[in-house]
Amino acid sequence: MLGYIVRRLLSTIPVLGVVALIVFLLLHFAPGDPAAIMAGDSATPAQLAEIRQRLGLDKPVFVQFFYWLDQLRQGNFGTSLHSNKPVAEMIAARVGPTLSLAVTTMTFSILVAIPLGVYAAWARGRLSDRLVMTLAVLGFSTPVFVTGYMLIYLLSLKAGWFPVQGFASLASDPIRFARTITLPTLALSTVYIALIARISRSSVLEILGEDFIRTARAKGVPERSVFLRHALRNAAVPIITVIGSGAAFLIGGVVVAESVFNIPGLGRLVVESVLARDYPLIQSLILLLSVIYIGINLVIDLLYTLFDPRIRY
Amino acid sequence: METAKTKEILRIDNLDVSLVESGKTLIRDISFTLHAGETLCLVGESGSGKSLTSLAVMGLLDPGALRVSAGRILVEGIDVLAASAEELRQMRATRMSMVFQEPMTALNPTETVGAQVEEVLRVHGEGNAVTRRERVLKMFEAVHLPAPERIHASYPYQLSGGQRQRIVISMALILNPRLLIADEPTTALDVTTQRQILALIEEMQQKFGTAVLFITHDFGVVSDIADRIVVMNRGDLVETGTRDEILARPRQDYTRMLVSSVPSLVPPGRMPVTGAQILEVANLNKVYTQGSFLSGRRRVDALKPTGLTLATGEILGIVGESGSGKTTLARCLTRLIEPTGGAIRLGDTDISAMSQRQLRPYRRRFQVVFQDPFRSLNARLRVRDIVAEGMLNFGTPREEAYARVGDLLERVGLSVEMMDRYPHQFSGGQRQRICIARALALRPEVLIADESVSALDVSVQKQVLELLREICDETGVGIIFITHDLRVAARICDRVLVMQRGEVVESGSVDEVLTRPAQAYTRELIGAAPGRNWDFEHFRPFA
Amino acid sequence: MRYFNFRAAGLSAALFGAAMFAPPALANELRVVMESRLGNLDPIMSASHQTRDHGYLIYDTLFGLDADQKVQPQMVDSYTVSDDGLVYTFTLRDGLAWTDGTPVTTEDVIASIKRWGQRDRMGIALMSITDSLEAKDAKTFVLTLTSPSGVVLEAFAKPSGVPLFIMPKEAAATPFTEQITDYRGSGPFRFLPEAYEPGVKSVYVKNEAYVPRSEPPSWFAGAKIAKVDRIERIEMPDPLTAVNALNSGEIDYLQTIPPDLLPLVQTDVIKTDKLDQLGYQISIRMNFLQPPFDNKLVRQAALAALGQEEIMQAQFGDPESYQICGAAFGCGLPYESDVMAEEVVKPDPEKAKALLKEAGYNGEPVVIFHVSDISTMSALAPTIAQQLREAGFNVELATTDFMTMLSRRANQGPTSEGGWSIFVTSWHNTEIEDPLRNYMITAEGREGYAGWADVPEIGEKIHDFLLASDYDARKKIADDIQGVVYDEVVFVPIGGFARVTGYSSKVEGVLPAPANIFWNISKSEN
Amino acid sequence: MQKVQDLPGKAPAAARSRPRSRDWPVRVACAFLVFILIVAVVGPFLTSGDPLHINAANRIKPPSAEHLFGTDAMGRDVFARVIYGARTSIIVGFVAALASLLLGLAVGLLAGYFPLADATIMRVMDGIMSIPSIVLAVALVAITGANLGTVLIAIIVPEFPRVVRLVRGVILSLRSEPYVEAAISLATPTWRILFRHMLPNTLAPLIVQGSFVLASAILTEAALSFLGVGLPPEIPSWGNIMAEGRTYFQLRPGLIFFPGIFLALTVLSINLIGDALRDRFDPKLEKRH
Repeated sequence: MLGYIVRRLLSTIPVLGVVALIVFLLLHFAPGDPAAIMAGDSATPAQLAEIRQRLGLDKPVFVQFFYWLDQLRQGNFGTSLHSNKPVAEMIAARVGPTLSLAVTTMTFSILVAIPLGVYAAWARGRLSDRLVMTLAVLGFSTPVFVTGYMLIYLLSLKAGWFPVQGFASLASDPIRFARTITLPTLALSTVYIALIARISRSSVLEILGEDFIRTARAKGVPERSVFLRHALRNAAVPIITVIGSGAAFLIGGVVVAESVFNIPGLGRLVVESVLARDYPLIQSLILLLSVIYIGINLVIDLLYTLFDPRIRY
Repeated sequence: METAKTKEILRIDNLDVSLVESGKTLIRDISFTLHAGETLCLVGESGSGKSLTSLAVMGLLDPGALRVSAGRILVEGIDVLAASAEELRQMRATRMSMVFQEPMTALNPTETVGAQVEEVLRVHGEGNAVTRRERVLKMFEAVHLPAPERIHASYPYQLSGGQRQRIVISMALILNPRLLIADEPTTALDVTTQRQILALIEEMQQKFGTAVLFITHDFGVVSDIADRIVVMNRGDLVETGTRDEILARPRQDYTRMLVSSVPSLVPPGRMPVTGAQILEVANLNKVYTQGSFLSGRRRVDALKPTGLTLATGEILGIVGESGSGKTTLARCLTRLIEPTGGAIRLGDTDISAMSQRQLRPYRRRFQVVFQDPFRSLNARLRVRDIVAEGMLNFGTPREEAYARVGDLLERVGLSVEMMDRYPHQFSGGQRQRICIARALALRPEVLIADESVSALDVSVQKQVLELLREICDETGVGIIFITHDLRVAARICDRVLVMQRGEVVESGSVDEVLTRPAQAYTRELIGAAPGRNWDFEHFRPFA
Repeated sequence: MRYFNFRAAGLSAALFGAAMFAPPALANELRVVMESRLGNLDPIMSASHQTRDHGYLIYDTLFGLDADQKVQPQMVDSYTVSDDGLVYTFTLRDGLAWTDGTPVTTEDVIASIKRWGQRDRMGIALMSITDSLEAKDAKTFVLTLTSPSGVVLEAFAKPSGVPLFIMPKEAAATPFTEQITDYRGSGPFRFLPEAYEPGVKSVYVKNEAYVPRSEPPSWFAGAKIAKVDRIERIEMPDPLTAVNALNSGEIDYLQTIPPDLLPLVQTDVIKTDKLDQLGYQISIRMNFLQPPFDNKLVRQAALAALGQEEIMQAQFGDPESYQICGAAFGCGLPYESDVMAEEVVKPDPEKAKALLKEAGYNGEPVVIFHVSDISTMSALAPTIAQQLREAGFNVELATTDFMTMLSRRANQGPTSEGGWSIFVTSWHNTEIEDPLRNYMITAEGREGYAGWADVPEIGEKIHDFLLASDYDARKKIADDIQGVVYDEVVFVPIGGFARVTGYSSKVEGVLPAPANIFWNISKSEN
Repeated sequence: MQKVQDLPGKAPAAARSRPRSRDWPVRVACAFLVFILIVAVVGPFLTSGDPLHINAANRIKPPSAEHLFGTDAMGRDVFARVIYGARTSIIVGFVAALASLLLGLAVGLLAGYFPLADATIMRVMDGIMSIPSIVLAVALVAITGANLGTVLIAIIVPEFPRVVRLVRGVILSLRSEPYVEAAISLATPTWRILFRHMLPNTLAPLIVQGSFVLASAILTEAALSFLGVGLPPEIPSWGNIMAEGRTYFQLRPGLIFFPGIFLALTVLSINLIGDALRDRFDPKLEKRH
């Protein structure tokens, strides 16, 4: 198990290397010039050249790349070109809201989606199944921002139950946290619930076709137990796989949701840093998000062992 | 005991099962009875409806797709069809239970087998956690599972196929039901394991006085265990009778045909083959290495150094149970996997170390027929193009190739008009004929038939075997015939190699090996072969 | 306060504990939302208005412009000018101190002037005629010029562009191309670097050590008294969100309410005001180096094709919210001129077509940068494009964010190689009100401001303006410049607008000024 | 994985076939998609409004007879913009889906059949896939400038590795199929095995995957445009209309809802059809992740 984790971690290195290279090349062959952005409208060409030199942007691209990697190796993520703050600090300040939103969304989605999926599998072919599943498809067919604005319109503007925007951390103001996190969580969850409910339904149905389900029925196991004890547990692996790969959707959705609900998280930082051509910040952010994604999937792989004794690492 | 023995446990009257959607009936007018302590074999080829009948008894027909459209099923006098879902659930495992074909998939892979057997007791409200565990352990002992405590805590994947089937049997019998339905319970097992499981079922039956409804396609098994036999064909009940009535004096043509198709373990008696040697294999072996450098590599000898020779016009059987290395040997010979070492001399040329590109011209000379007729044909191509592919690869003009396809189809017992059809329009046996035609198209010197008749029903199997023999005799192609079934080998082969754990344990002419086996393993195999005491072809027991 | 930290889960528990004892939100705290992000904290390096307003919070200036546009001493207590107009002697007032308690000295001031003098256009002009700049003692310094100029104090009191903020000498020693990291100031508020979260918020607290002047506050002059303890500047990228936050009392002050959203403002609890009456000038420049605008006739055709009214209406809607103005140096400002202003304002497609024909225009593409991320500019380029198309131009829009536009604009190549033809920008009127500050009129060739018009005559006239002795002379020069600029079509003004600021009725003492200033603002409980 | 043969004797397995009455949502979806396609093709003839014409005097008006969906912040007709937006979304979606499929197919064939290339290719694909697609797209578009080409690339780059994976998986499993081995035994050249025996079998999963890529591409385009890093605002696309309507959402919710509903229904239809195709071709096909 430990050996497996070590091997998995080692195997992520080339992947991260690829990510780092892609991100780096992407940024450095792009037309944007951070110097111009920093100096503003009235800077002269000479002034810009001087800023560029100071930032090291005049050096060859590969020199910059290896310098960056070397710094990363030492745990130094660099300094934001724009705000002059350490990148690690800026990211750390933004992690809280994003993490809160991701955790509430994931929890809520799983709690709603799996029962929904199992229910649909149980009611397969019936109207309620069709309704749930069509709604599920609608769920991931509707962009997060459309859902978000729909919720704002109905629940904030019309009903007045929730604030239109904003974020408060759980620690500083639990009540305001609950009020501000609800709508973004709902908006993001529609996609996630849809994905998980669908996979829950189809994998439970698939498991229901397995021989051991017939065995269970033949030994007089009640239907309820057939579904929950035998089918659901065996369907767990594809379900958590989707929860893991859905994390990519979630990260993307967070970017949009943070923009809609004005939540100062990583997603908004991505957009801001991209618009400001804040190279060290963008590079670290994308790398970080990739690491999170890879990390989630590693955790998912390890979770498999919990649900399927056949999987051992 | 005598009264208990005659007690009627199962009664089926005029049963019809049909598709919910189309209303098409799949089985029609089935009636039979089963008494306590009796073993009734329900026999038929694929599609005969024997499994449907058993599922109908258990109330396990998929309600979305199938329904009982007529008839009555009584288990110990209780009408299964009239029972509520809850009553039916209560009856399962207590009055009637079932053992399925695939022990690999019949158990929940994510729970320990102990818990799964205990669940039977739990859902029927038997005892408490402690007594349940004790009962299960006792049952494990009764079905001769070694180290019951360890098995109890094992997951299915940690057990062998035979052990799993014992688990399923203990699950089925722990509440001592009066009716046990065994649906091809040994088909997926090796013969030696099959022998043991059949013995176990019989032992349990003796012990508990259970009535057994045994579903099988294998007349060998039938001849070994049946008290009475019900023969089914395409949803109809063909004939019912005692074992001897059916096997020795079948009244219906279908039954006659079916019984007489069953191969016997006694070879027909062949002349030794005197053709020139066309293939010589020496020290051929295959080693797999598993794991990575971090976890430590492990060597697995899938095939230990093996030699064989093949002459023109000869059929060489390679017989063994699963894991014996016979398929690895076949795949090495066909160079579908790379052998680790050794030589494959085709005429004068050693093809064992050639690159795939170098090998290509030699491919013409050795051809393969695979096991699964449904997957060995590209479903998107017409038969004409499938059979002509090899010829076109070797530069035969298209017109000429197509003309030869017609001849080949006729030769394998199909007709020229079938050229333009697609594979799905053919039955399994017909497809296997197409595969043979495809292989023959290149006029190979060696034909490797890897379990080529294993997936076929017994009547079709017989025809295909005859076809192969004819072709061999007619064209002089040497055939390496790989099979797990000694009876099949006995019927067709000139010589046999017996393999076990990656190596050849015995070889010789088929008569020698089957009638005077030198090795204990060979003897064990022969002893385990079902139906070896019955001469099906002549409707009589061997003397 | 952050909730989860990716370094250690344990930390969040500690933070949670700390939160139990976190002080309640201060009653005396002003929550402010500005129009766009505060990115750069160095008001000399960056000419961004957000950075400038950040500067006004924490720095002070030598002189300040008052509401009558008169230069008033601010950090300076008194000054003298020699009779030949070459020697200026300034004395700092008493009690000036940095936020760490050290006194403000002339060394700090001279270092700040020198840094500014490398960066700001007016500063550079001033330095070009500076002979020496020396400290006489800790409170007195002397500026000696090589030729007399009437705009020295105007430069020192320059309210926008790059105002001369006085920083500690340690900070001022930073090259102007690099951001300062020392945020000490001597202004009415103190910046809290540790509470600064870029893109989220920045926090200022009252500078207790600040000694205000005694005169009443007026624009950038007079008493700058901090009347709230704390200012939290929150970033809200979406204006609609911000308007809702203002209505609900989540924030107290919203720098800009888009005119279209004014109907949403709840006037019972929110006051709205055009605090900055001077407003902005929107204008365009063309690329003189590449076809088609290397041809003067084509440029004149474009000038004729454009009409201010439609463009401004498309952008701002309500006529109350914009201004039609054909003056290069702003309307209602000292150097307003009507030379050719009528032609600039009114569209004349027929004349444009005629000029195009005369110029032999062959449909060379006109590439207009379309800045999409600034809401006060988003409709400008498309409407300009529509007007040019109607006159027969072949127009392409190149969509970009403002920041990228700035860098892409540096490309002097043809449009087929990423070059451009027209860009749109806006300047505060205090940045264009005379020929010395105004970048749009400059025509210094390839080394100059984007557009690269090369009209030496303009440069000469600007120099004359610097040296001219009185207003009348300067006004005459400014009129001449406007005539040349419009004839060559160095730039075209599109119109003017002033932003509407909204603030809670709990907030009092909001002062009008051509920048957003936060001294004198107090907040009541209800 | 060993595939259990569905022999006719195991008839209950046929229970997986569904009752026909389930088909109605798919039929409605097909009808709607056809409707949108028609709108995309002939839409411009349906509306007299010019989606680009700025009418400064007629800004952010509510729906009326003249302007069915009202006007936007530049006085442009929203109905005309939504109609033209259908065309944009459909074109972007189809081009991106087609390109992702072709690229993914080419690379997937390579990776699946040639073990030497496999490891390298899959590492690169893993790398691309581990970057959240919206983030990658935002970076790509913001940095290389907003135009149709870069938006397409921004959609294709994160999308095609999924196709690569799919094709590679199919090829890998087909490699051990007896009929492919039979072809190898018949000395069939590699290219012929790839194109004649394997490629046709990737088509069904590709078509299914294609429908999901199509849906995803349309959504991504909208999301990018919404974030302000998508197509140039001048091109009417559903995402752009919504992005521009954001500020006025409270005054004119229709600026978000009209294009939003069209977008959601279109994507919904495509997904429903994709699901139906998947169920038809192979119920065990890799689930949408």
